[in-house]
Formats: sequence, C-alpha cells, structure tokens
Amino acid sequence: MARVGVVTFPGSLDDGDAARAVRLAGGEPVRLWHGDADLRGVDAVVLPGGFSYGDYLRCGAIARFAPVMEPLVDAARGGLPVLGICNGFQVLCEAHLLPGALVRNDHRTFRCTDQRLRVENAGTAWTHEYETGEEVVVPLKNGEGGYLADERTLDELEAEGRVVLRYVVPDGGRNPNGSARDIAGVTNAAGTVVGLMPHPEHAVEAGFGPDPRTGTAGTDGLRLFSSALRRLVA
Amino acid sequence: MGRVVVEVMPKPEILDPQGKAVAGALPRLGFGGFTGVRQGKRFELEVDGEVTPEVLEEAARAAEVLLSNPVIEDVVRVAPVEADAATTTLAGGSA
Amino acid sequence: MGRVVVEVMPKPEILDPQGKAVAGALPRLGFGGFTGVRQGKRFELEVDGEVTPEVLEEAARAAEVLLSNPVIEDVVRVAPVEADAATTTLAGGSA
Amino acid sequence: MAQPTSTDAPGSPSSSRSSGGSGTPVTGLDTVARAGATPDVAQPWRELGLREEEYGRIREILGRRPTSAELAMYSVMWSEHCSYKSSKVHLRQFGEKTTEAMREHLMVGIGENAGVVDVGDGWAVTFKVESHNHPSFVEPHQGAATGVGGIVRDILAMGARPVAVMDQLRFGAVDHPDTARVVHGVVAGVGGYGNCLGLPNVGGEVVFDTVYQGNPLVNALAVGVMRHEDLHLANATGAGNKVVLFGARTGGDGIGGVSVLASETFDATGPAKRPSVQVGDPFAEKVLIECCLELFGAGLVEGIQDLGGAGLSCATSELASAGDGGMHVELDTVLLRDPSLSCEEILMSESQERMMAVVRPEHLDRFLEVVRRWDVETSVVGEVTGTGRLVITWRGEVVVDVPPRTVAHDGPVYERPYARPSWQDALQADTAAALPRPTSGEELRATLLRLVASPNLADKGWVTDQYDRYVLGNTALATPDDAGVVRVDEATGLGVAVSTDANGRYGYLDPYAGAQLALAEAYRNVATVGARPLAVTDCLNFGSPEDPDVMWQLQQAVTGLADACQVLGVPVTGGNVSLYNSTADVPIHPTPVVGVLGVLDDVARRTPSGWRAPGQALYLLGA
Ligand SMILES: Nc1ncnc2c1ncn2[C@@H]1O[C@H](COP(=O)(O)OP(=O)(O)O)[C@@H](O)[C@H]1O
Repeated sequence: MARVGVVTFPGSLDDGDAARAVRLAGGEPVRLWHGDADLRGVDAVVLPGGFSYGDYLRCGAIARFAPVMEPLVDAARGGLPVLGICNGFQVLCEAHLLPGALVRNDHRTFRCTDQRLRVENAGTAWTHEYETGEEVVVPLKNGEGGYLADERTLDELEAEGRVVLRYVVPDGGRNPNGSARDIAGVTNAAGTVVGLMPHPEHAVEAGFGPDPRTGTAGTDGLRLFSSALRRLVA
Repeated sequence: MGRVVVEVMPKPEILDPQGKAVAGALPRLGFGGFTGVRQGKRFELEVDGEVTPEVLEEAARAAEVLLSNPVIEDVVRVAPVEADAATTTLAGGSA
Repeated sequence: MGRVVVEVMPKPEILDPQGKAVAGALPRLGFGGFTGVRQGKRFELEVDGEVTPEVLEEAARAAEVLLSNPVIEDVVRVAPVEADAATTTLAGGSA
Repeated sequence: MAQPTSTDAPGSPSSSRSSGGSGTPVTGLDTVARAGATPDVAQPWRELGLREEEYGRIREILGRRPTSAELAMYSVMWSEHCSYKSSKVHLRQFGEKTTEAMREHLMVGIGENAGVVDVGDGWAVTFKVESHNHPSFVEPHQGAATGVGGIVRDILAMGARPVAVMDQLRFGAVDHPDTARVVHGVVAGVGGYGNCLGLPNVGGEVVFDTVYQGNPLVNALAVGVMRHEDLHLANATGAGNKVVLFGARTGGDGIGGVSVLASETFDATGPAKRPSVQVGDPFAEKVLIECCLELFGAGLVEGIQDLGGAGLSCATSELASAGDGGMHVELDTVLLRDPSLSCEEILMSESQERMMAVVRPEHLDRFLEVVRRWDVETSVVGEVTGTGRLVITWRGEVVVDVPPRTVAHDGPVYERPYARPSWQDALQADTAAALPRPTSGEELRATLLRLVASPNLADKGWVTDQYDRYVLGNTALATPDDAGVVRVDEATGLGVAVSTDANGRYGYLDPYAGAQLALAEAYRNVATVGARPLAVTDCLNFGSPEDPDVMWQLQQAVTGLADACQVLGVPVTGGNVSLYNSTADVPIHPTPVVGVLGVLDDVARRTPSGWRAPGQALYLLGA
C-alpha cells in the first residue's frame, strides 16, 4: 500500500482530514512532524490546510523554514509527488516549489463556500483520474486565496498547461478571491508538485462534504488522492 | 504627485501575536540578534499636488480616524515620503 | 536597547485590496484629498545593544529572507528607529 | 519586549505600584505582615467595585485588613461576573428541579467549567454557552475573538477535544451609524479566531434590534468530545503536587476588565472604567489545545484549569478551593510579557491563551518535555499544600494568605428585591390585534416585501460564509439547517446535534414564557434533525440586577426555563449569566439564550431542512 505523508505544522488544521482522505482513497497515511527533518520513507506528501504559525506574517512564510521542509524540497525536486492544499499551497509558493504567491482575497473577507472548479490538466500525478474539462464541486475556505504572479509567469503557466484547476465563474461574475485568470491550482513542470486553494479532503465522504443541493455527490475530491495512489502502486 | 506615509503600531502594552510569531522564527533562520519584534502597518497616501502642511494635517487626522484603531494602536509617524526615500537609500546600501 | 525599522510594501503592479478599501473609505469620511492608498507592513526589531551597521545589515537580510516575499513585495526601508523618531516629532506636531 | 505598562485605569490597584522599575524590592509592597500592622490604611475597595459591607466581610474573614493583592483578588472574584452574587439564589432552581430521571445521562452538572453528558458507547460530550458582551462593544473584533477563545478553553479544561463552535449575536439597528463597526468587527473576530483554531462553526443567531444598540450581545458556544475515562475535573489535590502555568506570557491585558467593566453599569462616555483590551492569539490557543490533549492523553496532569476572567486570581483560588488542601504560589516565577507589572496586576491580568495544571512531581519532567515539543512556554509557579490556605509570595514576602473557598466559592449572595414591573400589564395588553392589517392584494404584497427585506429574516449567508464549517471533516449539518450536527465516532456514526435560540421580544413580553419558548425552539430544532435531546446550556443576558424590574425578569426567566426543563426531562448542565446589559439605564430585552444538545446514533440518518426533491408531500404537525 502506498504510504502518503501528511505534515503537521503548528497551526495545521486539516491534517487529520487529509490523512482520512488518504485512507479513504486506499492509501496509508503517515503523520510527519514539522520539527523532524525526516520524510520516513513515504511515497508522496500532502501539505495540509490551516494557519501554520497563525499565518501572521504571510501565509506559509514561516512554515516554509520548518526542518521537515529541507528533505521535502529536495525530494520534490527529485520527483516525489507533493500536494499542497490551501495553506500547503501557500507553503509551496513561499518555498519556490511553485511559482506565484497567494494574497488577501480581493473582498478582504474569509469565505467558506462550495466551489465549482474545472479540471484544466488531468495529466498531473494528482489529477489523472479526472477528465480534462470536467467540473467538480469542492469546499473553498480561505482569507488569502488570491493567486498572483507576473504576466510572463502566468502566460508561461498557461502555455505549458500548468494551470491544473480553475474557478468556474458564472457569466458576468467574479472568481471567489480575485485570483489571476481564475486560477485555483497549479503544478510544477514535471506535474508532480500540485498546489490548490480548494479543499478536496473535505469532499471525500458523502454527507460531510458539499451540500447535495449544489448538485454533487459530495465526494468529488477523492480522486485527487486516489490519482496519486494508483500511480504510485502501478 | 506627492506621497505621505502614515505608520501605525500596536500599543506597547497590547499583545502582538504577529510580532511574536516573527520573533520566534528569526532565531531558527539564524538571525539571533533580535530580542523582540512588533508588527504594524505602513500606509502610503497619494495626493495630486505637493505635500503641503495642510496635506500632512489631513493625513494625520485620517490616521486617527480611519487608519488606526486608538483602542489598540498608536500612530507613530506621519511624514512626506521624500524624507523617507533618503533613509531608504542610506540603509539600502547595506541590503 | 536599539530598534530597527523594516518596511515592506506591495509591489506597485500587485493588487492591494486593503489599500483600495481604505482609498474608498477616505472620501466618505470627508478626506477628499487623497488619490490612492497602498498598505504595507512596518516591523520594529529590537536589539540589546546599539544599532550598528552590522545590525542594520542583519535586519536587511532578515527583510529579504523572511519579512518580505519578493514575488509580491518590496523592502522599502531599513533604518534605525532614531531617524524615525525625529520625523515623528516633526509630523506629530501637525497631528 | 520590555515596555512600561500604561495601565492607569482606576480598576488597577496602584497603592503599591513600584515607582522605580523592577528588580529592587518595592518600597511600598503591601505584605500580609504589614497589613496586620497597619489596620487603618485607606483602601480603594470602592473603586474596585466592592461595597462597604463586602469590604467589611473580607476584613472579618481575614481577621485583619486585606493586602492590596488580596483586595484585588477578592474584588475580582466577588464581582457579579465571577461570583453570580445576584443570580445565585435563582439559579439554584436548575439543580433543585433536576430529577433523578433527568440525571440519567448527566456525568457532570452545574458548577464545573462545563457540563458533561454521556452520549453512549463510552463517549461523553461537554458543551457550554458564554457571553463576551461588553468587551465586544469596546473592541468588537478582539472582544468577540477572545470570547470564542475563552469558551473553548473551558471545554478543553474538562479533558475534551473541542469539536465545534456556535455564536449568538444581537446588534442594534441595521442602519445605525455605529452598527457596521460592531457587526463587521464581531463577525470577523468570531470567524478569525474559530477558523484559525480549526473548529467548525455549525450554527448561531443574528438579530438586529435597537435595544442592543449600545449593548450588543456576543455569546459563544463550544462543544467538546471525550472518552468517559478522559474526564478531568479542575482541582488541586495531593500535597506536593506541582502547580504549573503554561501558554502565553502574562501581560497587562484587561486588568480590571472583569471586576470593573463587567460588574458596573456600562457607560461608554465615562472616561474611567475602560479596561485595556485583550488581544487574542488563536494560533497560541490552537497549539495549547493540542498540547493539553497530549498531556491529558499521556496521563501527565491531575487537572487543568483555564485562565479567563480574573486570570490567576480565579485559577489559583478555584483550583485550591475545589481541592482538598491548600496551595502555595510564588508569583515571581510567572513568565511576564511586561516585567513592570505589580503583583496585584499579575493576579488580575486577563492575558489570554493560558492554562494552569496540577502535576505530580514524578510526571513533571515528561510534562515539560511535551510542552517543549509544542513550543509552549511554561513555568512551575507553586505547589499543592496541606495547609488549607492559598498563600502567594512575591519578592520573598507573603502578599496573599487566604482560605481559598472564601475567594472562589463562598462569595456574597444577594437576595435582590424584585417586582413585576408596573408597565408589564400595559405592554401585554398592547397586542398585535391593534396593528393595521393589509386589506388589499397591493398592501399584502408590500407587507410581504417588507418582511422579506427585514434583516432579521434575511439570509445569514453574509455571516456564515465567513466561518469554516468543514474543518475536522465531521460536520453533517451546519448553516442553513435548524441545528448543527457533528459526528463523534467515525466508526459508528454516533453524533450530536446542537441548536441555540432566544427571542428577546418574547422575553420582554413575558420572561417566564419567553425563556420556555427559547427552550422549546432549540429543543424542536434538535428533534427535527433526528436527534434525541439530552441536555441544556444557557446564557442569561439581562440588564442591571439592581433594578427590581430586571431582577423580576431574571427570576421569571430562570423559573420558566427550569420548569420547562422538568416538563421536557432535560437538565441544565451549565451556562453563564451576563448582567448590567443596559445603556443609560435602559436595559436590553431579557435575552436568555438557550442551547439544547441531542444525540444521533448515526449522523448519516440526520434530516436536513428544505425541499429535497420534487413530488414530496408536506405535512404540518403539532397544534
Ligand atoms: N451568528 C451565526 N453563526 C453561525 N451560524 C449562524 C449565525 N446566525 C445564523 N446562523 C445559521 O444560519 C442559518 C439560518 O439562520 P436563521 O435565519 O436565524 O434561521 P432560523 O430562523 O431557522 O433560526 C441557521 O443554520 C443558523 O444556525
């Protein structure tokens, strides 16, 4: 069984949920502690959501320097699949494993909502069980989820198919946090490191995820975890 | 076009969780020399013309009324940005 | 005991929702003179002794490594707090 | 950072304040020895909110005048907020009217940090609602944030993992110029703190009414879950056991806030009684939660008490009072954020995110290892003794030597006069029958539109969207459903439902029936999602107890609630009383917020509200 590490930083909140998602997807979650520079031989890593170090300076800015990040950054550069969810995405950007940065939502409030997303790249380690163009509904909850990068970087990301997920925005509407080009998630060039603001780990069990009234079974997030697992086992 | 800088800091007796978090991180990154950190806000206000004493006066009032929360914060500085630029260059050399 | 001030502003081309909100609120409160607002951060770092050039150097490095994110922010100022105090008094008179 | 404190609120005792910084012995230190030798020193008991006879009683208990540190402790612990001196005689009904049958699921009742209910399969649930009204008017964001922080620590102190929060909010008129400040600050504060703690917000209330203009209500409820064997009561037993203070450092926060602010009529214009505000650090609290749960889990603590209102005064005296011996505390060992604090200020400080634990000496090393792992600052501040007295030293001198029960549990109790208000009959006679009715389709349409547009009936999504309801992955129902439902046991689906309700206008019309209606509504909300109601918590928000009209409202509401609980067979397990909610002598409407907790064997079978599918039939049940 593939072993997937889930890192706990001080202030991590969705670490237990990420571990549950790994388990429900058929993997073995392995808890990793921020203070240990040791990946315990895992096959992939999830950096979970939360407010590491209170997110006081900038989201993810302090967690990026945690001891566990040293082996993680090296391993990620070497091809280890890494998924950063929300705060985990912010940590990956601060650690320069992914381009860009996440800033305060343009409406300046925290927003928790069932969010419709479009899968733009179903070729990454974490999305290959989806279809390109498929729409899914997954909870989104953040105060600083606006994805920004300079125009050149954004053009590059699009040209290389490195935009993994986009917010589905109704005609005339705006995306939920002011993200450039409605970007909800991006990947590195190898398609192994993926970061996204929405929370797939909160859409893995019917009845505990998005409201069925939004037209979803509530389990659209599960395939992110099973994608990685299947590829690792195969 | 002129600019006024307004700076606001948490009152000394008030807990500053942000500064505390930064203070905790610095030594771990090898910056051992700092014994405390406080984090506040810096606003740059733009005006069409020059920064006259009247503009500074208005900025100071805006600082009290809107830019700071007098219950927990102090306005520590209201000044034209020029004065600032000089300092930046000065210190910038060491960066 | 000395203090160093480090100031960080969002890059000019980066959206600053907080500054925008302040800019929107000012005219409603009768402050009509400002054409734009940006909001950044001000850190005060405390050291045990004096603020030597080495201390400033260390603060400038901390500013680059931790206190700012170069993708979205610029460090606009690293300076001893003394320089500041003078400005405060100056402007304080108008407050 | 070392900064001189600027606290000069009259609430802080200044008689012995050092003038020359720290380090050297304070010249004016008011020791127990000195208090014995100088009986005639004038003391600021009145400024601290004590009445003359209360001050007299303290002298009688001690057989001498109190030291300034003792005076600080007694004044804060005997304040309305901490001692329930006006409401106690009525609250007794909750216990007296609880029958043996109602106790069936009750593991811990009124009197502890929070009540505990057996929900089956070895699981227990604790829950409680508390107010943070006055601080939330002064500084809405921080006031509301620290309100959430405080109730969560109460739950944690029982040995439970906090699993959900709710918030009950009352604001002034939606179009009043000050309302925006309060509303947005409070909602951001509740959300900011709860979201950062990682606790799903599963419900609450938002009501606008002019009676709350100068006195908004911010109540917060927390729910916690534990195995039966993890239940801990906070008491200091076993002579030789260590008393450990851990969490945030102690600063000059909210000194005098409880004794002065919360016990006297609130007057926004008065210069005097404004406390320094407490700022919350939710990150510190999140770490503290994980740290405490690890300590409980490893069996390294005998008991843990949270520090909230009245800070160390409360924690030391309550732990000692609930224990079997005494306690000796060396105040110099308290880690300070501000080294210039006097001993009185250290005892009064309401710095947030602190806990006090009683630890066996043989467990101390492992205890310290755990707190270090979580980067939580800790100091051993004293130990449990067999003397039966709470003794506190400062700079080597005894500054407090008191029987702890007299501070924490045997405070003054008042039988305040109460009488049915002269205006009550006229109010009740002025019924809705006198109101004009729409007579045409046009008027009916206008009425309907007015209702739909009313802020109290409108969608609350603008509030609830700012709260995380998904974190922890166990939320089976939250907004917009009638009750919040969270799963307790992933293996079986066992879970709990909680709903809170209150209608101040019903309370004003008839406080007895109003309290019953609040209970009935919360009870129905819990029942309609499919849960069996088991227990009740309440937060009684009222005006000044010195007003016989208000006292009558309180007496009626408590009686109504206790009677209704008996009829429904659910016990009150705990709660909170918030008095002096008035502006310029005009009290708020009686607002007894009532929370009901129910159990579901499998949350997968919960019933959500709303139309689910076309073709379903509608039934109207009940009278
Ligand atoms: N302050 C609040 N915090 C969290 N949830 C809230 C708050 N106010 C209202 N809600 C939730 O929003 C939903 C709708 O509230 P409301 O319109 O008052 O419903 P009802 O009239 O059925 O009580 C409910 O699920 C309620 O729990």
